[in-house]
Amino acid sequence: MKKIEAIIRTSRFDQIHTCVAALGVKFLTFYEVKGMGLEHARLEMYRGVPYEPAYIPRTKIEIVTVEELVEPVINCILTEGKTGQVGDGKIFVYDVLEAYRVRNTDTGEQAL
Amino acid sequence: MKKIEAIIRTSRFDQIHTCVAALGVKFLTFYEVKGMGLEHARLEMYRGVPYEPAYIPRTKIEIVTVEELVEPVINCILTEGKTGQVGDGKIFVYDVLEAYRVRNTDTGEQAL
Amino acid sequence: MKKIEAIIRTSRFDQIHTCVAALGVKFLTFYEVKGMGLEHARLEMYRGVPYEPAYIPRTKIEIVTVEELVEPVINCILTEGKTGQVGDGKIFVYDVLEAYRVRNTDTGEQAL
Amino acid sequence: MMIATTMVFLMHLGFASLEAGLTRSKNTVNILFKNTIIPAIGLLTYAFVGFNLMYPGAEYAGSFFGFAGFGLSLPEGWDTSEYNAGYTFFTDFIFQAMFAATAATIVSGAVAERVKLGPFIFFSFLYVGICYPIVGMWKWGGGFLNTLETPFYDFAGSTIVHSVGGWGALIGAALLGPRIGKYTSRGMTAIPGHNIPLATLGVFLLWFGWFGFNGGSVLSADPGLVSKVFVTTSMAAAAGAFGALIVSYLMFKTYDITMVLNGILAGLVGITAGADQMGVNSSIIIGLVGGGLIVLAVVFFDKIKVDDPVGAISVHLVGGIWGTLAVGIFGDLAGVGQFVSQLIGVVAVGVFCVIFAGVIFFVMKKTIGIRVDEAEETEGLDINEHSMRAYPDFATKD
Amino acid sequence: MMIATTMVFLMHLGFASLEAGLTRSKNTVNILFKNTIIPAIGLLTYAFVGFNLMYPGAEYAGSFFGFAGFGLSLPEGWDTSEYNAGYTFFTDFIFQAMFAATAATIVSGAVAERVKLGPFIFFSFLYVGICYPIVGMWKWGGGFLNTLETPFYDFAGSTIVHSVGGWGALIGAALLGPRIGKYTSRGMTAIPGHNIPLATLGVFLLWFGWFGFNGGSVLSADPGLVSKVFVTTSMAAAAGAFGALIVSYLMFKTYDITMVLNGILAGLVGITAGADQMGVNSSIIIGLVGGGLIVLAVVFFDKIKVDDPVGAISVHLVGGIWGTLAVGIFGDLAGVGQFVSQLIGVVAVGVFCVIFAGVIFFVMKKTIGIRVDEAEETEGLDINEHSMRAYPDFATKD
Amino acid sequence: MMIATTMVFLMHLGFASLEAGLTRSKNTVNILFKNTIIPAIGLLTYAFVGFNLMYPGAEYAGSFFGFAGFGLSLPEGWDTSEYNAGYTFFTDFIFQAMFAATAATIVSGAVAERVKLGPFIFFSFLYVGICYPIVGMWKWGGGFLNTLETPFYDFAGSTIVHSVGGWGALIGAALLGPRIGKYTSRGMTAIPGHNIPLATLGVFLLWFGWFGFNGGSVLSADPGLVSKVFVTTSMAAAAGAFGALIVSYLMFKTYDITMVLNGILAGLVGITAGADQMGVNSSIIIGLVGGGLIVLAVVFFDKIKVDDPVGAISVHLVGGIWGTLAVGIFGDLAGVGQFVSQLIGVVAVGVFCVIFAGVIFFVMKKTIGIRVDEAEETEGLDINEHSMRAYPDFATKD
Ligand SMILES: Nc1ncnc2c1ncn2[C@@H]1O[C@H](COP(=O)(O)OP(=O)(O)O)[C@@H](O)[C@H]1O
Ligand SMILES: Nc1ncnc2c1ncn2[C@@H]1O[C@H](COP(=O)(O)OP(=O)(O)O)[C@@H](O)[C@H]1O
Ligand SMILES: Nc1ncnc2c1ncn2[C@@H]1O[C@H](COP(=O)(O)OP(=O)(O)O)[C@@H](O)[C@H]1O
Repeated sequence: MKKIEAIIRTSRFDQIHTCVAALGVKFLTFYEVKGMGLEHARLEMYRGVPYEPAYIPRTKIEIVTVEELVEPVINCILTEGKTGQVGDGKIFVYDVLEAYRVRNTDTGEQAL
Repeated sequence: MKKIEAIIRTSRFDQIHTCVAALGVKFLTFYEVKGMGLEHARLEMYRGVPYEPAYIPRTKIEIVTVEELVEPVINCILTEGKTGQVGDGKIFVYDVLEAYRVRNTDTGEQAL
Repeated sequence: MKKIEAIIRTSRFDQIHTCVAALGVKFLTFYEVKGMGLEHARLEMYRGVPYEPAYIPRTKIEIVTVEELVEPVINCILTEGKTGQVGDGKIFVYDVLEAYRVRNTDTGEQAL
Repeated sequence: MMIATTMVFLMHLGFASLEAGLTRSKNTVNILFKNTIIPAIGLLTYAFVGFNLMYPGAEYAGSFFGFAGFGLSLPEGWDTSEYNAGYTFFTDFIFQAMFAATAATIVSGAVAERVKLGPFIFFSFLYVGICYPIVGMWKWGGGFLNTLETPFYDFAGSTIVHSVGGWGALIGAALLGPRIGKYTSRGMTAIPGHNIPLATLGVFLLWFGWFGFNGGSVLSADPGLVSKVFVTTSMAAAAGAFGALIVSYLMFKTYDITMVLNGILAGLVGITAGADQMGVNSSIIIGLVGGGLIVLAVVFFDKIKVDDPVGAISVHLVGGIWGTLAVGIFGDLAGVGQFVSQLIGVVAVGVFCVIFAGVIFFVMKKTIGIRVDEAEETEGLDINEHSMRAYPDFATKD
Repeated sequence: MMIATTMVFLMHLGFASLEAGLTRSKNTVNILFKNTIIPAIGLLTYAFVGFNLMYPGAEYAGSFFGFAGFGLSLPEGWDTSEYNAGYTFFTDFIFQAMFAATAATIVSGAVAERVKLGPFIFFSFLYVGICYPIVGMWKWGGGFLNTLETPFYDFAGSTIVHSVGGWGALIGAALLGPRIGKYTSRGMTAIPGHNIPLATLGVFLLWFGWFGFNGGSVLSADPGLVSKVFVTTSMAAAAGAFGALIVSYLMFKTYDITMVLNGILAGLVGITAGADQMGVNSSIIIGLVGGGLIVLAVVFFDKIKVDDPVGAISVHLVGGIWGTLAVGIFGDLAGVGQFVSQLIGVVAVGVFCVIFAGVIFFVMKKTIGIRVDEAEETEGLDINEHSMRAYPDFATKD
Repeated sequence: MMIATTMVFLMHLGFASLEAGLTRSKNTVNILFKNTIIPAIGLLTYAFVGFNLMYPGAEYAGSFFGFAGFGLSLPEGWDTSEYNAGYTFFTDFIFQAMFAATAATIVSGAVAERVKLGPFIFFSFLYVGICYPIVGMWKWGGGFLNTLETPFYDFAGSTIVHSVGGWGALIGAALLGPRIGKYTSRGMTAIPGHNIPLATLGVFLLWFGWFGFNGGSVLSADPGLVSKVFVTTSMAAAAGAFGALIVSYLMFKTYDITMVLNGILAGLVGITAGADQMGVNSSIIIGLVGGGLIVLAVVFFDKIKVDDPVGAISVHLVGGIWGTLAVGIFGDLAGVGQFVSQLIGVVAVGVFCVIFAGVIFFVMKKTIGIRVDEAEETEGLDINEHSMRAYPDFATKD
């Protein structure tokens, strides 16, 4: 079991979700995070003073999945998340020791 | 040291918190996340058009703890977080390499 | 590659960011989390009833970086994040198996 | 006086804003819904039965009850000032009708965040359509309070409007019980209102409307009296703000804006009974005392575990009683006889309203139920009763 | 009537609040901007051309078009009530000028969240400065609708103000197309408004303003008539709330506050044409039907995929037509001849406005474009057209 | 004029909304608190000392200072229109009293987000209770500005109300220093206001109130003059919106609604001095120039690092001076002599207010301190001075 964590453009979420769902990934968790990186936030302007918001809002997706699906999921994100512009985001993969489903105490790959 | 990450029903947070606190877990971090899974969000209705919110709001709890407490903590979540309905959530366990307490630079299990 | 996760005082974010940027860390992700720990939230008061907010708002920083930078980054956080008061936060270190840059499919340390 | 009518109309927006602002965002649509539909109920029932219950005509003078039939029938000369010195029949009707809903709007605040919508609307129909006009008739319709030896005096309704609402609020809040989590075994928790600017807006609009409420109640365009009433009204409101500020600062050591807002309302409610009888100084005293009293009342009702999210009982009931009695203590009518009459009025109205509201709420409680179930209350009434959220774009805390 | 003017002025705030409340927070600054600048446009163009287009003078009586020259020229006796029984030239002008912008404000709601700012402002100039006064002249300026055998009757503008706006809204919304994501292959999605308290505030302010709108349109201070108009206006609004509540509850099984709010407006728009001709009962019927109709209209326009975020077309066009025709069905003027005249008015205004708005929007669509590009729409107009956010401190959901 | 009073009252809500909207959500309760308590202070101090300082009576004509004693004493015939043609003593008093607090409300905006509550309230007492009425007496109380050879002219208070507030704002903001993070070594940052709809609401309410402010200042019910004032007021406001829009678009290449809102206010402040003296065209010019000027002023004050979160100095001081001088340039009084008198008035008031405000703020700064400490400012004044949050349910960005 691996955990795939991807920091993506919020605007690409729907496409990525559709792609991983097609692979049979039924579950995922996501939330808003703030990023600092190469991309610069677009300038906003208030009463004549331009300013750069301190960060870029991004979405982080977390998917825990079985080994076989790791590569296809990553490919989904790489393909569907890509615009080619600075700011497309990153993917990180971690090891997961154990998983449980709260509803019925399934464990391991059963629980995913 | 292990990190226990649980995605739970927001409504079960208090019960789970009480249970792990009784085990001597003094620290935990939590935040709102959005889930997609088997459970469906309840329909909302606006001006005659029913619609399903795009995700279900959930709470994610993170607890880093010593080996001995991993199982009791997981049991807390499994017991107190369970309603038996689709949507009860998942628990994942990860390895932690090192921990530091910022206040006094304690490290390792000392820091938890 | 390691992932450094730090739960810090929101008010120390700027100092820590400046410090790690000086080390050459170009990317980081952060978001608001809620903490429960030794520190107590300051009392608020509403219509004569004092109450303690249920949690303390904190910032969580995530930095994935190469081995060599792990220690300097941690030192930044320990130094700049410290006030000496209960509530300064924690740092946890995890292993990262793989990293990808979405924009150009770089992998490994290249992608950081 | 027609302009006064439109100003009184805005008070409903004031109530809606204040009550929505002082409660949680998960119940906001529910509160706005109630406060939008209640004025509509008020206008329609008042046309259908209320007006003729309240002003049944001279033959019922001195009595407790009279009814001149359903619907409105136009008297002779309705469209000229012959109807009454200075205003027409329709002016009279619409000015009164704008008031009518107030009795239910006040209750709405006290029962907020847990009352079932259907039963509450049913209650509003009865309270606004029947209870309020009967009480109003006692004084304004020439009923028994008006024919006491020293007639009971209530210029614009400290008792007849505000206490009526306040009693309903007290009974409703008491029979419903407190919101989940308000009084726990570990003590009392605060449940802060979600939008203080909205609450502030509400109080300013109420103050604005009060100029119409009190000014229009002169029931003539006598500029001397109207302007005096404006001054007494403003002074009492300003003093109410200070009264509440001082007492709340002494008690809580913090500058609590919600108390200042309640204090302003308490000053306004307090001056309402005698706005035309008071001088500048008495108005200030009435406001100061009213504002201070309200803070104590809020604390008191919390202590006896009557959970009133917006302070409606304190403001309208306590403030209304204070204002009514004050007519016997200060101003041109002051005197023991007057004080006793005032007391009679307060008690009579109290007994009637407590019984009226009590019976309705109690019967509903035992039959259809008046409180939403626990899950609904925890999740919020908006999503459960209205399938809708007040602020769907904003992220909320837990 | 001067006070009525100030109340009508507040309607612009009402529109701004309602439209901002019923749309998403990412487009709020844009909507507020439009609704702030439109009244300014209205006042200036009305002074420059509108007033003299609308009231060209007696020599154009019975015609379709007349123009008395640019700018305002003061008639004899402008500053005394000699100008006209009961009010001065400037009173007349400013009261009318406050109305003028309404035609564009209504359109603003229907085209919200996707229209380009520049073209919309250009449209507003033409529609408010030229289209509205020409139509107004047909009736109020003594034009052909006023000289029909049975003169067309439109007391305060169900057709001349509201339908004019409504037709523009229909054409604008249709030519723009729906917002991204509203009608997808998988069916219709809801795009909920972001701030229901703000929308509620807007409707209360509109109702308040309507007292000025209808009351002031009596164009005299006759208290009998003004007070009657206040009553009919209030009753129709209250009944509109119930009409919409009942129909929407039957159809959707939920208490939809946005429908109740729209229903109130529908009642108000509906009574506008005949506010001085109706009795209490007819007003209630007009309101009830209007309120119910609006719910059906909202569903209907959704079905034909005309995306109107705030329900402006349903309220102002459907409500306006209903109100205009109702003058031929209820009240003192009811009769076949009147009904036919009303129909003529509705159709004539409709044809003219559809052509006028259609040509402008169509030409702009083919040249400069009227719709923002997809990325801009998705990200929000605020950040793209105004480099600003309405609520920069609040975290928003995705 | 009594209705005008109630409209002026709503201006305080306008100020509260505007100032709260243009600042950060962590300081909202604090701003609302100030703007709620200030009108209360205004009403009470004006009754106690202000009115008799401002209108000490004929024996002080031509002088700098006069005082008719504490409290209000009723003159003969106070309750009839014998007191003065067209209005009663109490009407006069309450209309004036509603103004009084404005001087402090303006300051409140400029010192927002960093001033200590206690010292600011103390300042308000003195400024509203003493400084404002003394200046007012110079002109309206028959003082020396009124007895100049060509009397200084200030119809409704461009100088006497708005500049007084503006000077206080300038001194307060300058002595406090800028908010943390506004002007850093890396340049200037914007600190966006948290609620643009609230700010918009505020400006519409101010405009609404201005009809009362300027209309009521006719001090008679002459409909010709009042209606003219309504027209000039509206035209100046509309033109102010365009003036600001044009200049800000040219300078910043974006449609900045906050500038348009400020421009409207600038137009209103500008026309205030000569609302009864101007024609339609001059009003438009005054508004246009005022609106444009304000944008330059905002940029200028930012450049000299006087941090004014809401633009109060630009609007009220710069706009007030412009409007006062404009009386010497346009309209019925235009002429060199008048211009010089206007200049004298501007300078005299400026010198007095700068000294008055300067001394109070300076002494407080050196003793009790006028600024909250750094941690408090960063965390927000709401939680520190009021232990409360304005929007406890909403998640906020960092
Ligand atoms: N090493 C890292 N650790 C944590 N977050 C990172 C890291 N690298 C990138 N991110 C996150 O990914 C986002 C995308 O970075 P971006 O500047 O777009 O990079 P690129 O254009 O190279 O893909 C950043 O805003 C940040 O939130
Ligand atoms: N493999 C996974 N990776 C990431 N998040 C998951 C995963 N499985 C479940 N979740 C999270 O847990 C939540 C609970 O899932 P749910 O549909 O309730 O499952 P079940 O009913 O089987 O317990 C989901 O909404 C999602 O946020
Ligand atoms: N073992 C842990 N697992 C998860 N979160 C933790 C853990 N320890 C601390 N935290 C987080 O760090 C925050 C800081 O804790 P705090 O009470 O300030 O500790 P200290 O004063 O010892 O540094 C907590 O609020 C919590 O969010």
